Amino acid sequence: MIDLMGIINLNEADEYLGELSRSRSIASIPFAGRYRLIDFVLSNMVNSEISNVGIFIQHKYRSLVDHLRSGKDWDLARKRDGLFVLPPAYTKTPMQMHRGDVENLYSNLDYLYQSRQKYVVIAGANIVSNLDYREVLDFHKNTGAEITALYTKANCSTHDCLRANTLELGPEGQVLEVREFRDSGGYQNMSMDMFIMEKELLIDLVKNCINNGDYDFVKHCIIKNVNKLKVYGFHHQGYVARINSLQSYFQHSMELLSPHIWKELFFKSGLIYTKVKDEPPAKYINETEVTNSLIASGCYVEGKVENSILFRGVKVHKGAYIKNSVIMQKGNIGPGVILENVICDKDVHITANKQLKGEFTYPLVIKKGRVI
Amino acid sequence: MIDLMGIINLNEADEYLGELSRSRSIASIPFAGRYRLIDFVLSNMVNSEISNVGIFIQHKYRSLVDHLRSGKDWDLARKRDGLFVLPPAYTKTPMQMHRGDVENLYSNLDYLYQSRQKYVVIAGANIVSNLDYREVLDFHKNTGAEITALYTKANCSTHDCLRANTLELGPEGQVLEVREFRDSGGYQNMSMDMFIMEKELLIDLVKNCINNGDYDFVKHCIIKNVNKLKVYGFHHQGYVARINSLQSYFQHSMELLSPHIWKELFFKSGLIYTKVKDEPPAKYINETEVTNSLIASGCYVEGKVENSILFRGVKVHKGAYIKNSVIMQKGNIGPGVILENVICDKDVHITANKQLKGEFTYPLVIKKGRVI
Amino acid sequence: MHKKECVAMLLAGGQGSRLGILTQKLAKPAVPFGGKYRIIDFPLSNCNNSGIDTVGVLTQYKPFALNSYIGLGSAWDLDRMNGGVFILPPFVKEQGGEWYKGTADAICQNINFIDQFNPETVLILSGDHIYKMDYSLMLEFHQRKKADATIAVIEVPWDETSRFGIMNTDKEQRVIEFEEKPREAKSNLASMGIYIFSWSVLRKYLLEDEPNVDSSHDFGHDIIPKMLAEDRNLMAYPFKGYWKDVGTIESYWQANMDLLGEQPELNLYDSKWRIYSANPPRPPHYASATAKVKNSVIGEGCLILGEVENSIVFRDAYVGQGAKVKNSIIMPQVHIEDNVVIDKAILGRNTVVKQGAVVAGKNVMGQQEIVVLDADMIIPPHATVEESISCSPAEDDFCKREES
Amino acid sequence: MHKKECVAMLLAGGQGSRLGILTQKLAKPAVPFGGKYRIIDFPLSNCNNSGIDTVGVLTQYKPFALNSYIGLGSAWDLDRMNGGVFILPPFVKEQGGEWYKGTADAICQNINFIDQFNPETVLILSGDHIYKMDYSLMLEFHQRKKADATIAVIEVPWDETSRFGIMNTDKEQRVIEFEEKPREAKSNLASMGIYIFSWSVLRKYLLEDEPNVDSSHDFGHDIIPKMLAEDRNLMAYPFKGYWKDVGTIESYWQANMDLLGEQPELNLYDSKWRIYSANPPRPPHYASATAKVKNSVIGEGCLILGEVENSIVFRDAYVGQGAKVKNSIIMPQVHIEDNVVIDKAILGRNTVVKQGAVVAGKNVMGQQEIVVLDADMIIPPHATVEESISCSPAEDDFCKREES
Repeated sequence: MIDLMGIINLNEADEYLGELSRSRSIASIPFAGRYRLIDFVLSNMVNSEISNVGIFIQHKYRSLVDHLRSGKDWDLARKRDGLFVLPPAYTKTPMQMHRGDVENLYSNLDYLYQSRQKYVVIAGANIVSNLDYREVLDFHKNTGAEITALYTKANCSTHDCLRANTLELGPEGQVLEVREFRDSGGYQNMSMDMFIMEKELLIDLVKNCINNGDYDFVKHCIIKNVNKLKVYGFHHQGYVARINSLQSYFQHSMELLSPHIWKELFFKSGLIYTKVKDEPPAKYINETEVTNSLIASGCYVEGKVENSILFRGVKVHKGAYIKNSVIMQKGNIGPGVILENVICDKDVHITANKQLKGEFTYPLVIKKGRVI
Repeated sequence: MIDLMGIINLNEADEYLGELSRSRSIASIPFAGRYRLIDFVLSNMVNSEISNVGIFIQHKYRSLVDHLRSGKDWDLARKRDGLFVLPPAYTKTPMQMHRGDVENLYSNLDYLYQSRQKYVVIAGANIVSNLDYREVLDFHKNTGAEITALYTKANCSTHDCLRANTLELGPEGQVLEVREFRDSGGYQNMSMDMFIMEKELLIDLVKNCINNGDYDFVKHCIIKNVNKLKVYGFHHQGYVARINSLQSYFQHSMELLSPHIWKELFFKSGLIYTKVKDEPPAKYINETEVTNSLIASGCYVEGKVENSILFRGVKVHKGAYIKNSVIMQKGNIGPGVILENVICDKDVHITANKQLKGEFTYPLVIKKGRVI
Repeated sequence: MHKKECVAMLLAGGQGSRLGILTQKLAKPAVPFGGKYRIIDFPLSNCNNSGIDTVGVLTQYKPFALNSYIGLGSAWDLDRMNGGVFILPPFVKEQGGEWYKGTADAICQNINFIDQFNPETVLILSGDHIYKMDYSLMLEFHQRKKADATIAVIEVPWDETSRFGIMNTDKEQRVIEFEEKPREAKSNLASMGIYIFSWSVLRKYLLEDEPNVDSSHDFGHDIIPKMLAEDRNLMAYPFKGYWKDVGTIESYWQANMDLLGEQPELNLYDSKWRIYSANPPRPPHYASATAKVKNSVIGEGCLILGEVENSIVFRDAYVGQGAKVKNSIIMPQVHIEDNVVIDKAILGRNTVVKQGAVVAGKNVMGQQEIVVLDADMIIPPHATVEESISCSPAEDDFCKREES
Repeated sequence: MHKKECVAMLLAGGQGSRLGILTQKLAKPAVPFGGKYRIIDFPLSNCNNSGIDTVGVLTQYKPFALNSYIGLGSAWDLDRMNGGVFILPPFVKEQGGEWYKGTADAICQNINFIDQFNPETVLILSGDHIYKMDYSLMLEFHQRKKADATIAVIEVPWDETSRFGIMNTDKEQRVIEFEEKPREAKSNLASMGIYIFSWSVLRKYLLEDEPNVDSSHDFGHDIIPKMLAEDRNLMAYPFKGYWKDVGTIESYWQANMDLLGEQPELNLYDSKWRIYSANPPRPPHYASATAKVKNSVIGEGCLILGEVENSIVFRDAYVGQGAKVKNSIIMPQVHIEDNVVIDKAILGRNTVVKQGAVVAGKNVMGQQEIVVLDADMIIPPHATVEESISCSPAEDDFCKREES
């Protein structure tokens, strides 16, 4: 009975994820062998006892709606509270320009008014972590902050900080300044773009934004007000992956092959829920060789798999060799195929003896449903 | 364990239903105090033990998807079979012209291939009736027909036959000709645009249609082939309402005020399911006067209601007088208001002492959410 | 399984024998109420609305209708992955099984069930009362007061104190004395039979009480007095609002009638605190051109051709032309033919009153008595019924034959 | 409630005592199988896949894990509005309750349950076998043959006929004789313990059998012979395909091993006939750079650092570096530390094998015996275990303490 509701605000720019986000939003990109990116933030909310979650969707939401359905797989198919999918304001007039995510929040203020909870956590879907918002809410109450901004110490020499915001903090943890990351490397306080505040404040911020003709929630509703409000930073100490490009998608996928990160991400504060399939357990035969890999249920592996991730229902035929690759759901990798640094989207079929190779820093992506 | 699947093909022209279909498809127009039009055909299918239903949607489907959700309220939220919402083929390229419903069937042939059932019933959502498809399937098997077309004896002096097809039948019930209704009055064999056939035949018809560059399912896949195939007519003897215009919507709503039709439509072959709300029973006070009206649960009636239909959660204040009208969900009719021949869409609020009057043949429609 | 803050245990095994005919075939919590509901809808809806998602329902007397009514719990939003609603009948071990010996014994027999959720607190509820209550506020009170047990209390009129368990409290709302039905009460705070216990404390008391052959294994008689005697921190949580025991025919009838009028104390139309119930698929009810309905509650699927006044009518009832129904409770599927008169009666499910019959209680000492008719009866045309009838073998003239 | 064509009744109360340690704390149908499943998943999935949506599950022995496993039935698509899965433990009446006296008694005690669906036929299933079967074909056969009862039969090797109930049939597949474990069989058609009865006929036989004090109230011993004696129309429905009794440790182990290899007879990867089961949310398993996994089935959430060969590993197991697991069944949450050797063993849920320990059966007459370790054990470092161990009080050195 926590007095906190969740908002998942799907406003991430998806142009850097290439083929993976062509027909789906970032939120529904498959990740980690059986999940979609949104599963992480949504499960964190559910595991924090949040029972009222609104998902503000902007576009390309068919695969997301398919994935979430009634919310049953996250125990959010409820009569009171539950999961609310809140579509963009412009559905009725498709030709009108969409100016920013604040418009969508504004056009759904009714949902906020009708919710019973006093506090709200607002987050995107491109941050992968396992955290407990109850701790953040306690922190928020104890500091007396008006807004609590979650951040992580990120190694900004990698791709993670690109287009992110960084926080400058005072000695007590108050946020002095938020600025867009400038290419300066090293460890920095990277904003996770997750905020806790009272619902009333969120409503005020959104209304003011709209009145001022501003439309970007983080930039205009939060950053612009950092000096007017009491804003504190909450340091999330655990693993954080920010998926903001094809390179970061691939790099963070490969990080999951560390048992330390695997354990933290999937078990630490609670389990990660996703849409249930009824796949049998994975099967190995005598010729199978699998090393340093994640193998999901329903996989049937006859060949060799190394430093790779196989999603549910992948079949790897005899003599195939998969290295440093990600094979999404129902992939069918034919006999004698050799793949290296490849990402196969869902339902890809690579026929016998084909060889495909990308670079570790530039993985080759095979489109959903392709037969090669 | 019936070997029959259902297809609900939402291709009805909605331009004649005016305001009621502006932001929703015909399938999700509220009807009969608590239902949407699609509830009738969907419940008939479920009551006929059909467990696999595909809904082919063309456009404006947000309210329909909200209504159906997982299919749970029709017992169709299943892992094996269940309810499938199949979107139009053109979602990805919104600018491309949509040429007809056959395109949608064609782009979802996979769904048909994967279904286990041998027979298929295909129907629209604008026919309101209570019927048992098991009887039609038995008839289909007994006659050895390749296609069975359901029809009703309709009084074509009313609006019902407008833009409908009529059947000319041979002595054994075989269909000799199907033609578009010509304005000639009297009782005729009106097609209900519901057909039973083997799934294989449906697939062939759709493929041939596409190959010939034809795109209207009934006109091109069925009518064009009447002479090539063994087509029989099944006479459905019960009540049939065809909702093809605002006038017919209003007229058929008023017909429900006959207990005879009320009993047949809601109880005959099975109950009609709809999205569940948790409304309390209807409440009357001392001043209430209700005659010849349907009053749904959650209504709170203080005023006078005559020859009218009140949907769930309508409040009628003291001194209000509602005559020959349809008030949809959550309507709030203020004190002293007088309404006659009016259709209030959902969430309409008529403030104190307003008077609104349409003609019985030309009801006044108040837009969803309006405050007057 | 997640650790739970609070698990609710709903005692639904009571026979409710003072409800006579109404509970001959039904457990009391399954008795219909208010034109749509059953009594158990109130505590179950309160649980869901209070954010309590794990409820054990202890059944034993006539459990069948109750079990199939509760089903998956989805009516009350209690079909959950973690938690949900669990039916807990007495358990048959290899050596046999028997009914729960008392309210405390019922909980004690289900210690394993509760332990699996490892809860901080256990909320004990009964299926005997009509009320809306936010248990989460009581839980907060329990935690704030660091209580071992918290008992919900309500102020009752001083002249009725002798019918209740009365809590005498100090000014911090600590319970200092508990008197069962006192002749001369020192307070008018009556126990509502709603308890929150810290589970570790209750668990210990239950295990101590279990082997005690002198104990009646009852919370009010045994557990609470023992905790008081041992100076445990017992708090009284004051509840304000509508709360009605429906333990007798009279109080059941009155609680139904309380729903009528323009501003009933118990508001069922508040969308923030819905009372959930099963929703069988029925069309809106139809009131014909000859119908006259005043000050009544009418369920779905009814056909009303006659007059209905000051009455509660459940779903699928039929009231024929010229019939007059007054001050009555009409259960689902009752069929009242033309020109029947029903006055101050409770008609059981599926009963048929043939045309021209009169069902109305006699006046006894200036007060009209309530006539109760059992389910599945047939009252012949033009009969006059002045007294309650049940379908006992002796009176089976009026009962529908069982289908064989 | 809609009328149902067929209601299934699943006899899940069996103690399965020949499964020894595996069924000390679990009813047999709840025993894990095949790296993900429990035995009862097979008949329940067959029901759903055959279009049978109403299943009563009769429990009595150690029902708790089974009850909470079945829950709402949603794992098998059996959370339905009309029908669904119903747990039916023995019922406690006011005068007490006792266990079902036999398979037929179990059904007889639930006549009211079946009657409410008013079915044409009742399908009797047990929770003892691993198989995929389309009951709708058997039902069609039953209807086509206008049978009073239909018994599913399978051809067994002639030299094993003495272990089965053998059906002797005429050429129309009519049963003319039934012999329980015959010395010299006249046929090799063994009863699979799967019956379809026309409900009106079975109902009559059950009510006749119930008061008979000489009856063991068993389908095979009492009901079928009586129906044969009275010349009822009994048909044998021939089934072809994989069907394995898992009634002993050896057959249980073998049925698991049957899943290995490239073309196992029982195909769990057929998406047209899924075996449904609970799906706890676990990530894909991880095989490290040092892992070697051959000819095995590995569940979700496992961390494999060592070698696994010819084995079935359930979810959340850990196999440490240098450990070798061969020819074994590793239940959920088993923790195998570095350099452990496991050979031809069945390790119970949550058991820990400390580093360097060896668990492997002795060779007896040229055949290695199967070692079974109970759930929740701790095998100390470098220990050698050659015989099965259960957590009885006498052997609690190796058992985890119960948390109090």
